[in-house]
Amino acid sequence: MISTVEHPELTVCKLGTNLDNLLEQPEGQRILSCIQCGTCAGTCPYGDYMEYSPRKIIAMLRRGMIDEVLQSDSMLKCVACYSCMIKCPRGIKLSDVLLPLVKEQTLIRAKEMPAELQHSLQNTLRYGNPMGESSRKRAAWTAKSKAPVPIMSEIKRPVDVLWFVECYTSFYNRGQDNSCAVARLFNALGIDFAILGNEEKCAGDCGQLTWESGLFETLTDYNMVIFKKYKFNKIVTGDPHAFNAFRIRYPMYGFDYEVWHTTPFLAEYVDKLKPKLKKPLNLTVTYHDSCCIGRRAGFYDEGRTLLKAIPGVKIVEMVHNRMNSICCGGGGGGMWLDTYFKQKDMERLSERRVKEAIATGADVLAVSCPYEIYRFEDALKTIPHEKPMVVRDVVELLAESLVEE
Amino acid sequence: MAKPKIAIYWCSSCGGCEEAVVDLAEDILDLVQKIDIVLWPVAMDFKKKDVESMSDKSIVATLLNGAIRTSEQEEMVHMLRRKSVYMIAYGACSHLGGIPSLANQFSREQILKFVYEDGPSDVNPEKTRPLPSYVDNGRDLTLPKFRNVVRSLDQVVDVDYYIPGCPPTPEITKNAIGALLEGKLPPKGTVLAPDIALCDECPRKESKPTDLSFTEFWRPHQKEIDTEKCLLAQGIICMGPATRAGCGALCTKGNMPCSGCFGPTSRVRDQGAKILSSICSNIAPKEDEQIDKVLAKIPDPVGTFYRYGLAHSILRRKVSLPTNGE
Amino acid sequence: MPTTPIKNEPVKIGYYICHCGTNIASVIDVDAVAKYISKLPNVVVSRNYKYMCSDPGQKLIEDDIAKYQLNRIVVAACSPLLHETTFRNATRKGGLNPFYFQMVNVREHNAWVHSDREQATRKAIELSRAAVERVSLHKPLEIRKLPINPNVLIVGGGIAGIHAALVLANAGKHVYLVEREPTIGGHMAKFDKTFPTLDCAACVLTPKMAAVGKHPNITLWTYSDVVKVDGYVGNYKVTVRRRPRYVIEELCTGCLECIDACIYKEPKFSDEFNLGLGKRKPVYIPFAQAIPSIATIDANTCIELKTGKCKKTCVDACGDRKAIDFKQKEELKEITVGAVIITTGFKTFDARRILYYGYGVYPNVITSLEAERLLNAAGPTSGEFLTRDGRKPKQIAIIHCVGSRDENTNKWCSRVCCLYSLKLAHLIHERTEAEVFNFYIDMRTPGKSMEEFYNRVAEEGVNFVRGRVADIYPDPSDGSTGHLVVQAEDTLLGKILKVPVDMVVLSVGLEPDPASENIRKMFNLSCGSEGWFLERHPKLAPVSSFNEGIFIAGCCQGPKDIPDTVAQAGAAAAEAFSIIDLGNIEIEPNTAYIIESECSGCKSCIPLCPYSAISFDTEKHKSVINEALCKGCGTCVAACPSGSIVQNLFEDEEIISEINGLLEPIEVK
Amino acid sequence: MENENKNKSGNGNWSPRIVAFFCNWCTYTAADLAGVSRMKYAPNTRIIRLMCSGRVDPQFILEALARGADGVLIGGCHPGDCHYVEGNYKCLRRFRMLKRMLVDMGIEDKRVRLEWISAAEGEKVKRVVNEMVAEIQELGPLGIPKKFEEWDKEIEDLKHEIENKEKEEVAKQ
Repeated sequence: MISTVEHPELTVCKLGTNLDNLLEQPEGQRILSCIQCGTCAGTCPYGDYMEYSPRKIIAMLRRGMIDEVLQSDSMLKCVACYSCMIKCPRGIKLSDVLLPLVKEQTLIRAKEMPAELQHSLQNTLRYGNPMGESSRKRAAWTAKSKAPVPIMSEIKRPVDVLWFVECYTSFYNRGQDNSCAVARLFNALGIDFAILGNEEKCAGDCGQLTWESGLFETLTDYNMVIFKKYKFNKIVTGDPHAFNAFRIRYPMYGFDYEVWHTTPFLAEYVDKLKPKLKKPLNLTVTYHDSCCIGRRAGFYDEGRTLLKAIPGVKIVEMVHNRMNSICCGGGGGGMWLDTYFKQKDMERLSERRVKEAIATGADVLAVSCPYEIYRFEDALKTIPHEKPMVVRDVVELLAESLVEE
Repeated sequence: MAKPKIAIYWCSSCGGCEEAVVDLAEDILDLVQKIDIVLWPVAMDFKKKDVESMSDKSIVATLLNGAIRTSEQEEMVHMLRRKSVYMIAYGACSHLGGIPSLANQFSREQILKFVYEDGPSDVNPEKTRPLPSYVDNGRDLTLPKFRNVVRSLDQVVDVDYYIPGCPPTPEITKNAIGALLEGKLPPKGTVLAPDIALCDECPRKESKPTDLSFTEFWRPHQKEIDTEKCLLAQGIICMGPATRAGCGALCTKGNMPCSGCFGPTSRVRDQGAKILSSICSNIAPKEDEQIDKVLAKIPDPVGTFYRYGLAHSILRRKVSLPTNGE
Repeated sequence: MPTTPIKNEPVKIGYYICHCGTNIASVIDVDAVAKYISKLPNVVVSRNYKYMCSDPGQKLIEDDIAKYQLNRIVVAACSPLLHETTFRNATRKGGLNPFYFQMVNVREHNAWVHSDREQATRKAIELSRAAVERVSLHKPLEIRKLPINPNVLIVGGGIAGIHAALVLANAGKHVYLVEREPTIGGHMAKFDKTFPTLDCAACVLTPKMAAVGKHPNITLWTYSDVVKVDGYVGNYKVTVRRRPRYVIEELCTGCLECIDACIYKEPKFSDEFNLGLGKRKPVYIPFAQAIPSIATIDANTCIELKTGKCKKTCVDACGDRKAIDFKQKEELKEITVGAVIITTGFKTFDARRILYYGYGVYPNVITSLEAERLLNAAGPTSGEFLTRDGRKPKQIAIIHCVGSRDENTNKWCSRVCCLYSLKLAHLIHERTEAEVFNFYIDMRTPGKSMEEFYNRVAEEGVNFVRGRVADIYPDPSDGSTGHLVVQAEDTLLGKILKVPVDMVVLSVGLEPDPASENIRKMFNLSCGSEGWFLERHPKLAPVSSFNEGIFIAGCCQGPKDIPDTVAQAGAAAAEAFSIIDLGNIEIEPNTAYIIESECSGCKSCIPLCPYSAISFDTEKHKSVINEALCKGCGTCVAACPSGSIVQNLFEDEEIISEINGLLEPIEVK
Repeated sequence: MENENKNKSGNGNWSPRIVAFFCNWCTYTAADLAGVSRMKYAPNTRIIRLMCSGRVDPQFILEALARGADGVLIGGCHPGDCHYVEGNYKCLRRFRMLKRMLVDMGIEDKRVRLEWISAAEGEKVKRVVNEMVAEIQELGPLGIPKKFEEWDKEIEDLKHEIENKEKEEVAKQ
């Protein structure tokens, strides 16, 4: 249902698309039909801070005045939240095609790249993860896992599910909580899975959203070779950004596997999972729709379905939810632009979001993306709130409620 | 006055048509009184050269049965054409290609291979095939050329009349010869049988409902057939509606469906296409899948709808087949 | 009168290819085509001419027929759907049977869709050659005349149906007007005032409704549905289901006493007419001026009808009039009509479909139609425009294009929203003195006096913001006061606006009503991909459908305002009139017939006819086609296994000669 | 446009010839609409107007192929929308069987196509025609008339021989 193979229209554009030839392609022709309604600018979480709003960029692109746009840093403020794209009444693929291309050109022309971002991109190129951790320690987290985590290169047999773990969930503590939870859930459900272990490298979604095409292609080529080494039926990943990259951009490089994110994947098993969720949690939970799972892929109900399966969980909604959800600010390289945004005196989106979460009176802010754990936990430290609130991934809550036989 | 001369010749046929002439029974004696048979290889010892020596148009009519597949057959029909005033295609094979023309679904090589090598009763470890020419004891033996395509008579020579049927019934043969002798002939090219479909004379006709809609088909052996009721109404493919009358509905009277040997009426160009159109229009389902499910019970559409007429159908032969003998 | 053909007369064909100005000639080498065709057998004259459909063009055909004794005519020009009749008439005027004519479509199917001159010319030659081969086989035919029933059925009692009914009834024709709701009036009855004149909708509509109600030539059936349609132009047999309203129409005086007496002292149930903004009792009249002015008892809420255990105070109140009948059953009425006008109207866009506008989540986000009811003096608030919590709004946003011009919902411009949004802005501003913000993408105010109306509203001080609203959310800064923030880019300023308001009015677009889909199917109407009923020709036959005798008017055909709806309804009435007033109708002679001597009576054709035009003659043991019932589809012809059915104009040999003409090898220099 | 050019290149001068049978009410009108909308599509189809797709006699399809068409396209109203109620279903049922038979007779599946195109779908006419032209371009010519000629070559020799002999004899006399 989500494989690009079955939905060729999901492929965003042809390889080699750039700002110069964009208007000649089908995606570009959509841009020509822009009615300048301003929905994109109006919905953009950083629209207030942009010198050139997406609407204006389109207007200038059509008039051949894009160079002026590239001189400004407007596009560095795009967090690739897909909000403009999903609301665009003309169906223009802003976040998939136009904005990343503008961002790439902006970065090429920038006198100075924001240091934190540059560092992360360099790390990714060098070590295959943005934190610059040793690639040989990628699978080290499995030692922490109570449930067995088979590794492809060791088990030497085809599996049903190739679990693409990704970077945060491999190296960082809170991310490893997520991975351990997934491992327990997979085992409890009897899923035939394995991971790539140290062979895995970052899928590169952040690279593609800053349209660091060189970096992205290096990672794509690498991962494609690894995928071809093994036999499996589908790829499941807990990282919405990796999911996004596999769905949207990898097909341009010949990727044609069925791909799932853990949240919708586990939701398919909810009937099997529910009887095993025996420990009541007695929590009020508000669910944050991540951009890549929600808006970009349309999985709004799946996270909620899983939460509802946990005994004792009550769901409350934030003002902005589902397709109208506010981005945590981590996409499109935003994860490494906090300092930069702060210098520009911009509000942190994670803080804007956490305020809405606090207003619901929930105990838990549930997420389905490893970035969000960090962003929201961080934001909670700075936003005053009376009632305590914690950030948990949906899989962590599921695993907590899970009682193995 | 000399009696009119008649020739009877066979090409690719089963011999049924010869039998049909014999089936005229007493009438044949009557006939022999009126005519002179100058060539009838199956029954009488005439030689090719006897006919060759006759002058052109000296035969009133040649009744030719069988489809045309070999060069020898071609040679004979060309010669007989020349010697005859009327060339009459006698029986389904010369009329339409008949059963032999079902071979037009296969290439010459496929046929030879099956017949001489793969056939279940073949014992031919050397894979010997008939040779076009062979010298035996100094005698030069040749075989006629085996053509790629099976043809109806009119695809090889000009034909004046057609007597349909597999085989033609004595009645229809008698009437045709009668008309010939009396000189009461219709326009050239006419099929000498009623130009109306078989249902007209089928005793089951009245039992067919006016709201027939097919949900399932059966082959005759798959079902106990009601002896009174219209066969189509029982879900059995009957070619009667698309087939010329004149046989007296022999098959349907014998509790078997019409298989179409009399060929189409004069208004139809392709008997198979027409029965297909008629039957398929009247099946019940509307969705592709359900339609296909019903139609799947007609396992061999070409063999069913073109049993006697593939050579004479619009496409004549499987179009993807080679012509170079391969 | 067409001359009778002379037997065995040699075929003499006149061929004409039209330049259509430059429409055809710029792509197709018409000279080369005419030259090629002139060399074909039987072609006596082959010409090209600038405008074949003009009078001189037609005259050319007539003159050539006389001069060269032509007996077949082929014209290559536009689509036969446009000018076949024109040239048939020219053929007839020249003294030939009009069906000795064949038309070749070299404009719509050729010059307009191709740009390669060589290929287009080649195509024109092949198409023309096909026609030349075909026309030789044409036979003289008579146009059939069928008697026509003079009555008209109108489906849908909105302003379109009302107007069409009155036009026809005033002309002395009998009209059946069928409406599914308990009253006629449609959407217009719900409006407060109408743009640009600001006259009140009720003031202009209700007199017309009343006229319908008492017109001797109109049979008004409300609370009724069309359930079955049979027959053909001039003779449509229609079955109408009259749902029970449990009140005998002839006996009810509309006194309202039963409503007062209802066991429910207070209205309790959601009032459909007021879009749920008000309440009604189980026995009700939708609004004061409803036509017919007859009470209806709703079976879903009436205690007696649900349980049989009510005190039936209404029956007592009705007293001797005895109008209430709880045993009323649905009735099926069969009528015969010559023509039908479909005026089933539209549905407003369901604003819930745009999640980020918060309709259904925030009580003070309302639709424009709800705003109309709130503003209407006869509405649930007696015209007071207040927030749901009863406050007088100080700031209001009106959002244009909700469910219009949006790939995610409806792509089309709903045409009326800009103007009604202006009207609402004016009315709300006038009633509440609130500050009004109209958020629009483009201001579309075409039409007489419309731009002037826009100027007037602007001068009144309404704020116009050019920008599509991207988000509506509760004002986070002031707790739970119910204030909303409307966020949009003011694209003219290039600034993001966050406007706090008390209420938001969503100017919802118009969309095809899914409830009229079964009507569409029953009357066999086509619809576009959006679902609007398709007119026969967007310019030249805007109220005709593809079915003879069935017309469409009003918003079922596409969004339009009241003046256009009324104009279209009048046009549809006139078109219907022109058919029924003639007493008979001419039918294309493309019917099928069975050659008796050739039919074997196999009955294969009989179940295929959707019009039951084929029957089995049990004496002759053959099938026969009733020509009056045959509509000329040719399905039976294609299926006749012995080739014994012939379709006029589409005989097997004619079509096969056409195929042959298309495919013969061709050399073009 | 692209297609128009494509047809010229490749496979010599050959470009597919497609006979289309369009019903008067939906598909023929849709083709008119494509014209009115000035959509450009491949010039390889020749449309024959019938009143209903139910009129499409399988004989027409066979004749078209036998007389040199490389493909046949049938266009009718969408299911449920037939102007004559159910003519299109009848067409569909024949079509399903005919396709099977054609494949048995060596004619590739893609050469004969049935499409439901409503009067509003000018765009679909364009798409279907272009698709079909591209597909048949790929398959190459069907060329049945030429095949008939080839098939009959094998009997021509003998025929000529005999004719010549006759002529000689006549000359002798």
